[in-house]
Amino acid sequence: MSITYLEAIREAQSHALRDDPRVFIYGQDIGAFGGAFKATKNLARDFPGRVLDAPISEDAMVGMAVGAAIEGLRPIIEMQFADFSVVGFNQIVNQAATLFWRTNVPCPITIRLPFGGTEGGGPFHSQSIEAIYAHYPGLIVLTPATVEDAYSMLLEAVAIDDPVIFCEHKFLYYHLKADALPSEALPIGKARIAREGRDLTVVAYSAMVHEALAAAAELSAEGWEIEVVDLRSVKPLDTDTIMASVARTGRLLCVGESWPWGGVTAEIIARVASEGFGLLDVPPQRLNARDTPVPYHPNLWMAHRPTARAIAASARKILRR
Amino acid sequence: MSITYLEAIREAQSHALRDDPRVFIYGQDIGAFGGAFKATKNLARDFPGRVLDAPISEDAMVGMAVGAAIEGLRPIIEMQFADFSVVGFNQIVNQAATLFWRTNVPCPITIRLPFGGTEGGGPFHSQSIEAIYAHYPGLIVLTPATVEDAYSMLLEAVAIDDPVIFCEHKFLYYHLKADALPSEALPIGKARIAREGRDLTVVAYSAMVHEALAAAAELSAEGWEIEVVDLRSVKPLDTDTIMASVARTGRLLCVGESWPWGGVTAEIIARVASEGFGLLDVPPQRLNARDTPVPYHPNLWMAHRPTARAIAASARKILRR
Amino acid sequence: MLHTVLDTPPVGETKAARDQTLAAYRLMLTARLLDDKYAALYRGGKIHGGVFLGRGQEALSVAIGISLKKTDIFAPLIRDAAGRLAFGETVVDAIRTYLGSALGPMRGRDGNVHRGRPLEGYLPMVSHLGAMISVVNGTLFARRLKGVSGTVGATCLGDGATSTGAFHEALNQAAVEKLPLVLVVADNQYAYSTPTSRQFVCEDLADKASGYGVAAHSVDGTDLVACLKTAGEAVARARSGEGPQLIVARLLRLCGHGEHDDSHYIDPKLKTSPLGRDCLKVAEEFLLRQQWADSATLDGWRTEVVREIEDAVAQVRREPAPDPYDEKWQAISSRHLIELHDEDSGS
Amino acid sequence: MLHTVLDTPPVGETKAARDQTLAAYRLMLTARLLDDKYAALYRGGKIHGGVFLGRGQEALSVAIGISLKKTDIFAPLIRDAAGRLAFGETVVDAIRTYLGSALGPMRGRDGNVHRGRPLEGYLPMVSHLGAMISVVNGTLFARRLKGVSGTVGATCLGDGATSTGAFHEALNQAAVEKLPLVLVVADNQYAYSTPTSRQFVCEDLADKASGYGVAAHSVDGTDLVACLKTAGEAVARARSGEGPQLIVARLLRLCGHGEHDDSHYIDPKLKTSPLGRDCLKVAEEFLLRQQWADSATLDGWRTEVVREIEDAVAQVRREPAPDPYDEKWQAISSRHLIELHDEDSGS
Ligand SMILES: Cc1ncc(C[n+]2csc(CCOP(=O)(O)OP(=O)(O)O)c2C)c(N)n1
Ligand SMILES: Cc1ncc(C[n+]2csc(CCOP(=O)(O)OP(=O)(O)O)c2C)c(N)n1
Ligand SMILES: [Mg+2]
Ligand SMILES: [Mg+2]
Repeated sequence: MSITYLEAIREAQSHALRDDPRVFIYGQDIGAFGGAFKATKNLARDFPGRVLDAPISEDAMVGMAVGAAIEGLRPIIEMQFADFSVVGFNQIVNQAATLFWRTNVPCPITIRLPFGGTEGGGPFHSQSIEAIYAHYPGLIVLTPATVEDAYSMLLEAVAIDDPVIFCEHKFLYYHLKADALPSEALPIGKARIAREGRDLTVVAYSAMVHEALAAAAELSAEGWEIEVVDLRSVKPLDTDTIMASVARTGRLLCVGESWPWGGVTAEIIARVASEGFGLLDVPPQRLNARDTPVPYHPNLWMAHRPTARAIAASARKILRR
Repeated sequence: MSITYLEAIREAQSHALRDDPRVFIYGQDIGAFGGAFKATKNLARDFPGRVLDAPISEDAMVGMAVGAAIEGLRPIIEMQFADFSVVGFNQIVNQAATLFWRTNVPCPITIRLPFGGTEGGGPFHSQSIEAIYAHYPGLIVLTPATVEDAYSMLLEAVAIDDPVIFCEHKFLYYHLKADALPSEALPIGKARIAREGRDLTVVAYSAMVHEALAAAAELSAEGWEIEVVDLRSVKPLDTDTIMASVARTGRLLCVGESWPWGGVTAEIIARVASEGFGLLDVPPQRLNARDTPVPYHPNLWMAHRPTARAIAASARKILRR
Repeated sequence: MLHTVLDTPPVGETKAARDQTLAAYRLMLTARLLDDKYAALYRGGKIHGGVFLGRGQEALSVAIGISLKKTDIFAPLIRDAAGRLAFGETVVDAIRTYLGSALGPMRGRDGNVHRGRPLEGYLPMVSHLGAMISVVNGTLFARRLKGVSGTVGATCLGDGATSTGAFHEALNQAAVEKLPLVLVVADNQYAYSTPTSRQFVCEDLADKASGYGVAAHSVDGTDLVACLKTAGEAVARARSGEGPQLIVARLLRLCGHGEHDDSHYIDPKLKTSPLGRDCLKVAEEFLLRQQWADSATLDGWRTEVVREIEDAVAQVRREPAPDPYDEKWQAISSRHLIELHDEDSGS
Repeated sequence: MLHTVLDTPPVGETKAARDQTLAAYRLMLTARLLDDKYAALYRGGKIHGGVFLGRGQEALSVAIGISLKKTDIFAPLIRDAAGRLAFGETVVDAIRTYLGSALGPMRGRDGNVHRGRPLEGYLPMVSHLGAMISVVNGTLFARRLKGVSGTVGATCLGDGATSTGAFHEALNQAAVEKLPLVLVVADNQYAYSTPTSRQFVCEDLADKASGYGVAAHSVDGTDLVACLKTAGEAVARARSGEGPQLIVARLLRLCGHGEHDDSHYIDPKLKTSPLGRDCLKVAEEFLLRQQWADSATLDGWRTEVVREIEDAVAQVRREPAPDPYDEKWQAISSRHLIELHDEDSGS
């Protein structure tokens, strides 16, 4: 048996619907059609009345989920693309994210965002906008990089009592396969050492983990041992695991597919610089996408986001210091 | 004569309307009423047909401005509170911010956001959300801290060819006074040394500049000389001025009124750590608001955001290392 | 689909109608006096931030609040002091929120009109206009999914807020899902300073209903009896499965947008027009005319309510303010996922 | 305010009508053949990303495009290949954007239907549905402020996109400002896979107009002649200062949402209903019946257009792709404010 990242997401939802009557799914074209990416294929059939097509109304979709959560349900919202979630931004950051703090009533909703770049996606179907959600208090922001995590973290996202922004990378949907679904998993909030190494810590998340691993493989041929940390969750951020890795390697490179101003890479470097300054042998570095919208043409797109080659090049510079 | 920060904003708009027929202003209650904060007082009278009340439609307000900009005009949009700008978020980050890159046609709009905390403002009238705008490519994000800058930077914002998010601090509106309007000013993109010192660089912006200056005054009584850098603009960010200051002091504290995850303080520390690592004698530190919505009650609010006292306390810790 | 209550039909001298009207009046009076008290406290500098009153909207607001059952859902807006009381809010809870008491439902974290008790079906508004409607939809959808029938969800809005995209998406969503939503629009002629002519073009906001495929009810918002009838009917129709009900009431805001606003911009002609009638006086005159109450009784009520409010204020002012050192600075409920930031300010 | 073209009125044998109809038909044909070509290129793996066709919507689309002057504003949507051509887009520009040529208007930065030339009044859509309407409002507002009169702005939308808050805010804004906006809604029965029953409840989307105080026009979207008449009237009324015009056309999408979609979910009954007629065939039959053209002429046109498209594709495929090393990675136009990031990727 072999299962893709996308199938893992479908399976997790199927599992959640089966085990917990409080779960339902709401999103555009997710019913009979099974979703733009087929992440809910057959679920409307298997769970009648609990997998519903939404109108093109992202604001109302999220508001509806918050109301259902107040009533004790556990909605999953599928945004057709992460890029469209900003139409529901107000409800996410001001309604869902503030509810618990204001009222002591938790808001267990999961918002699934198919995010990240693919060839030919262009400026409005490629965005990586985890940082704008992580900036607001009250949200959990998850970025699974593996088939196993896509499955187990989505299950956990639905189970926890807070609003979760679940960032599923569209490039990984079909490209990533595993042999089987996991039976156990690291809890949310824990990063994972995706590859051990002693020369340099590369911190990455989502699709960039695989670029980092490819870079590490390339560099190992040159004699370098790169440690790759897969964040898994960008909020909360597992500073301990990062710091422990940097303590071993003394060198840090942070890689993100989103834009350079602010974001995950800035947050990590700020934390390591202020809390683990002494661990650093050389200046910590970051690699992000370029500061423009995500381009349509693959030639441009490949130069816009960090690639294994770019990561390896940055790593070499750090290693040679 | 004495002029407040708020009056400076009004004067700048009056000046822009007078000098440039392409300028108009659009926002809720800004016409005859002169705006919720009176930032457009009498402007509708003085410039008939060019200062217009908008319906409660932040999305359409911004979209309208983009269309007018395409036609060569220079709209100023007033959001009633920064917090409500997220209703127009999609138009700001996906329409205005991408126009030039997609089409080579510039998008000279200025969006004024009355932002930041005041006593009793609460979770939805106090937000500091400069970071979410700065994260997106294509936007200029300004945060004037003085009456002079409120005036000159707003004039420059209207004059430049790109979309500007102009963050005006509501706490400064009435609290800050100057003797006269400036006749010349630093250009946008240049930070300002608000106070010179050799022991520690405190980087701040908007209202936090004044908290930092108060902390510096307090610490000078203890024999410390604190250099305070007023960023003025958070995107672009004047890394050179910051770096030069850190080169002198060897110590860095970044202060922001917004939430701790990501944001301006993370971006600055990430830059200094990666580009100016060797300049730092001790770990760079940050001070932000707490990671919750902004509280209503003044007791809580004062403990939520950084204050002069909290800045002084953080500074002492850094200075004693 | 338009149901208009053009004139005030004589209400049968049934005991039920009489009792409901009297109860509604007393709640209106309480709301008005509470508003007066907020205004006084505000002028005395005892309230942090803004104060938003419902003067002139009590009849409409109380009508919807009193038409709901305690098991229904209610998401009031800024001018709904009366409806809140009718739905069961205590005077003490209201004052606690305005004064920021640590014992209030919002614990000083949020204030003034931003209050509620979600687990009791009483939803606390966020400031962003239009944003509560879809939340009410969600509670109704959830009840249906849980197999709980007979719930109605009501929420209130101003004329200005009909210009928000949130209003549109949510009313349409309710129509598509055929939810038992009652959406009450108080067309009080202004959104802050902005007259309706800068807000919409249709003759009557009820004209919007057919475009959503929902039922519409127009009512004179200055007339308590008409409001009770209309709200009662709309709630009943929603409860019986007829889908969303849009109530549009025309009236005039008899105060500033907030207490900081002298409302000089309000057209004097409107003030002297039928829209400018004070619904509290109209209701009082009605009760006296019907001989459902005499002046002495109503004066007695006023005295009682004033005392109740004064006592509540006195009590709340002795209550503790929130203490930043005791405060849990945690925006999420999953304790194991909370990050503590070294650099947190304060303390 | 509802103007319905129920039947296809016999068009007077005036030369103008004949010429316009023939021109419109040829543009429809070009759009259809262009769409066929995209589909072929897509199947051949020559196109990156999605391909979105306008099959079945050419009559409506061409009608609005052809009714505009070159000095008007047009913001088409995904299914408007025909309207784009009618407004003056060249076949080469269209193909360049689909193939990502560096010489196209979007220079490979954006692709497929996301194209335009803003300075020529031809606005490039963002993907977010409903977002272009208020942008068109802004151009019209600007013209008015600049003292330029007589401009009309048209934009297109699907049935599904009427559920967006952006649609609501913008149509209302246009009504309040009384802008010469023509909003063309193609009710093609589906939004992606979602039938209109999950999108709205009103009988006809034109029912929404009265709630906005704007004029409405319903039209059979499969009938070119009706579409030309309706679009012409709506544009004329907008131009003469009568404010926003909402056109609602009923028709059926004769393809998948995109070329990746086999549209198996489309109700077969709809396909055989009058809505399912192919507007290109209907127009062709009309032309032949009227003897405005004979088959040979139309066949000749088809051959010419196919050649034009093939030539354009051949040309564009030889054009340079964008080069990341030459690319200016600058999202703002103020050069002095551009920050170069050391850590920029690529290169
Ligand atoms: C989305 C949004 N934009 C702006 C505001 C600021 N605001 C608060 S109340 C108000 C006017 C509301 O008018 P209306 O809806 O008519 O209600 P009324 O005050 O008349 O009861 C405005 C503009 C807001 N709360 N939310
Ligand atoms: C705000 C937003 N949400 C979701 C989408 C994804 N999306 C693209 S096209 C489409 C369906 C559009 O349906 P309709 O408006 O009827 O137009 P049609 O495709 O039928 O021409 C959807 C949901 C989007 N583009 N924008
Ligand atoms: Mg109002
Ligand atoms: Mg459609």
